[in-house]
Amino acid sequence: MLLNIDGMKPIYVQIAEWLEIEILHGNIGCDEKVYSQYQLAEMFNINPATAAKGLSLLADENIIYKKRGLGMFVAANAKELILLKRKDQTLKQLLFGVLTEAERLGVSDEELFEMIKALRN
Amino acid sequence: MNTVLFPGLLIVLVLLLLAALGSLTLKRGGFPATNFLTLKNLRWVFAVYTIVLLLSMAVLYNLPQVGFSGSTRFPVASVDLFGAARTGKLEQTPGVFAKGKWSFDYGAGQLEIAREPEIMIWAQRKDTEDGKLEVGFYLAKTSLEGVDYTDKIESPSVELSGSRLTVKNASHYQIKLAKFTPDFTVSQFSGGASEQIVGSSSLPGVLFLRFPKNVNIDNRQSGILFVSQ
Amino acid sequence: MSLSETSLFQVAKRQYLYKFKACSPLLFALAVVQVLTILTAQGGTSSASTGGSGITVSVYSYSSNLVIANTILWAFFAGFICTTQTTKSIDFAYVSNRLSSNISSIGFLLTAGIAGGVLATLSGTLIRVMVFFKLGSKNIAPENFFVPPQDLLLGCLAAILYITLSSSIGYFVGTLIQVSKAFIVLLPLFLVLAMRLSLGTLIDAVTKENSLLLFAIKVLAISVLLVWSSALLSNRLEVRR
Amino acid sequence: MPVIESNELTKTYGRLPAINNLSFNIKENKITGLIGRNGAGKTTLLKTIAGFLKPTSGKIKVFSENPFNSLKVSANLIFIDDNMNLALPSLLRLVDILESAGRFYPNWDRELATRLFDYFDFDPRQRHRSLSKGMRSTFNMIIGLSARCALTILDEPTTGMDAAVRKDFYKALLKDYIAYPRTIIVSSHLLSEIEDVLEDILLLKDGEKCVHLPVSELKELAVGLRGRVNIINELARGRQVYYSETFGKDSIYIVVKNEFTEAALQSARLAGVEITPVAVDDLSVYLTARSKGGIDNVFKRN
Repeated sequence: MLLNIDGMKPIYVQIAEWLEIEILHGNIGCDEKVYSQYQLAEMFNINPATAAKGLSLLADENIIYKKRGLGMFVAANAKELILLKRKDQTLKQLLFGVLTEAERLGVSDEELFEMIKALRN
Repeated sequence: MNTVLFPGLLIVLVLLLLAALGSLTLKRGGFPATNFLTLKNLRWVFAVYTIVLLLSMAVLYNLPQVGFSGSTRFPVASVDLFGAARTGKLEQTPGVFAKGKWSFDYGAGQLEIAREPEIMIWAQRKDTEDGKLEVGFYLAKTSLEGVDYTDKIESPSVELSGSRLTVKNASHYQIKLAKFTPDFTVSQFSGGASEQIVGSSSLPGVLFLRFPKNVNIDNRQSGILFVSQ
Repeated sequence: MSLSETSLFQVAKRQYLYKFKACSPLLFALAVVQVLTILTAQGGTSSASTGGSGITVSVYSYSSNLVIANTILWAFFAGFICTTQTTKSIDFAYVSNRLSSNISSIGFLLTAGIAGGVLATLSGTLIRVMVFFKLGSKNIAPENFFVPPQDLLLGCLAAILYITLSSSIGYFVGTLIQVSKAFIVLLPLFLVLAMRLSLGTLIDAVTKENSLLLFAIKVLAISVLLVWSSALLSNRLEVRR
Repeated sequence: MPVIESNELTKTYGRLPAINNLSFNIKENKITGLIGRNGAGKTTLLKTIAGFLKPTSGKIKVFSENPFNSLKVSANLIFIDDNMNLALPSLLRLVDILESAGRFYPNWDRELATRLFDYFDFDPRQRHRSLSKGMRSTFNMIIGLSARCALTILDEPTTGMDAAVRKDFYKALLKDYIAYPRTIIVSSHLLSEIEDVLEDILLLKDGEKCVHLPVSELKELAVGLRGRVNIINELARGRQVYYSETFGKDSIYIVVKNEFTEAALQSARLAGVEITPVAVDDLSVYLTARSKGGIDNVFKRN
């Protein structure tokens, strides 16, 4: 697995996003143990401190929780939290980009809807 | 070879060698390794050399201790072989011995002596007419640089044919002798002053001829010295 | 990671053993110098001849003096080499400080010096055996031919002491030059000056000492002084690499 | 307790200062990248840490000791650089070198050394001197990793290595670090390569400390703004600009210290400003540049 496809994004953010996708896809279920910072570091060839930062990012958002001496585990409502966050942040940001570009090109909202519909099919 | 120049040259040679080795070793990266100059080979050279020395020590102490050349420390004062010959008292002088003796029957009359130019002959007229020519080759202990080589001196050949006595040198020969001196590391502490080279004859031998009273030898011939009566 | 503890002795010991690999060219040079000297000295170090009435007599005189002298030269060179940046950086490739580097170098030089002294003295036996087989016993003066073992021992001891002295001088000179390159010029000047003054007396005090014990004391005192000063001087030197 | 404490450290060669008044601490078990341009004083600093050089003034402590002449420091430190070949007797074969290095370091991992040695296809009978530059660096790295010293210093470890070996090297470094955490300092001028492996960066400029930060913070230290000159100038007012470059008629790209609020950035975006993160290696170039315009200024003749 290679990271850094989007070189501009900090690696720990990329790690967090990768873990979110793993959780969303159900590769790591609820209350299951998440990869440790060292496993992540080995997997992605990054410094363990960076991996730890990615994990703490998720912990801050309560997507994962810490069990003393055992490691990090996926929260029961992890999927919902991720979906919520993604809708709220990621999707919004992408939309913002789309809207800015649309404005620059003078594309109306109706036209945009049409484009979305066309893509859906 | 000059005795001072030679060690000097050798030391200079070794200095040059060390300097060459040094410049190689001092170069960054150290001693150049080639196919031969490997750690293993260098150690082998050193080990073989050490073993050869140890072996030679073992060999040295197992060499037979006999058959060596004469001693360097014979306690004779310088023998005046010439003086003894001149007075005809060779036989009586201590330290002088005959290396070769010849005796020929010779009646009377003129005796002709044929000799090689470098041979000097002492001649003495006997008091009797015993009809015998007696020739002797006399030596005293002879040494060079303290090494006794008396044993290696060969007698000339003496022959009588008719009225002619022929004296010939032994064919030209060379004597090579070796002596060993203690290393300075030993002599510095062994206290002994370096050995004095003891005196010896300056001549490698004297040929002495005794002839009957009734025999005549041409006394004008050079190289033949007559013992005064 | 927890820190590992080492003692000066341990490090110096490892370095000392390592030196026998890293500095083996010096031991090789010792063997080469001695073999060359033996081969060239094998014809006799001095000779005298006399001729007349058909005979030529030559006497060749043998000893290991030249081998020992050249080994002393080698020792100076070895001491010098041990102080160069090349050798020092070999020490500092791994665990080392200046003291351990000095101790291991001195240990190496002492060991190599002992080997050199013993070999130089033993070279006398090789020369004797070679002459024996070349000339035969009847042409060899028996005196000093069979070296008494105690003389061999005495010779070894004295040679080792001379070699030790020489290598400590080399070590000291090398260290001075490492401290400042100016000594390359200054040292010969000092030497000339010292010759004018009383260096001769000092040399005589060593080379003309007849008691082995006093000789050993003098040589060791001078060597310790030189090596100790070298260690003090080099303790502040930086390692270039 | 920091592994390295440097306090107003200065090292001069003659009159030229190689390190100037440098103060920093390096904590235990971190991989720190020592980054700087050629002549920034990286090697001098590392050699002072290793105890080869003596500080002209100021203090340096490694494992709470002055490293100069400290056996404790030397026993727990390995310094690997490009000149390693000068310190390895050329008489020794590669196996001999590994064998002898192993004797000096108590934590030496013989198995790791052999495995790496075989992986990189070294011939045991080869001499260090006959290796190519890249192979030499690879071999030195084997020593540096296998010694497993509490402080491992790698000065430009990848010189001459090809891309594949470099990748392997960083992987090996990281794996061994994860298995046996220790303090590692890697100096390089190629930050993009080692960035991922690093935890901290110490950036040197002309012998002085430029920044000493975790990589992730350095990544967020600055932001790149591209847009109309007047808008950008307005945004940059009163802020530290690390770099600027003009394009076309009315376009400018600047790298500026990121002290913007999310709202401010949002409104900037609406005003048509393109906002991009700045790659760490670009930023380090800007930070250590002698003039803001870079090489372009040389060719700009008004």
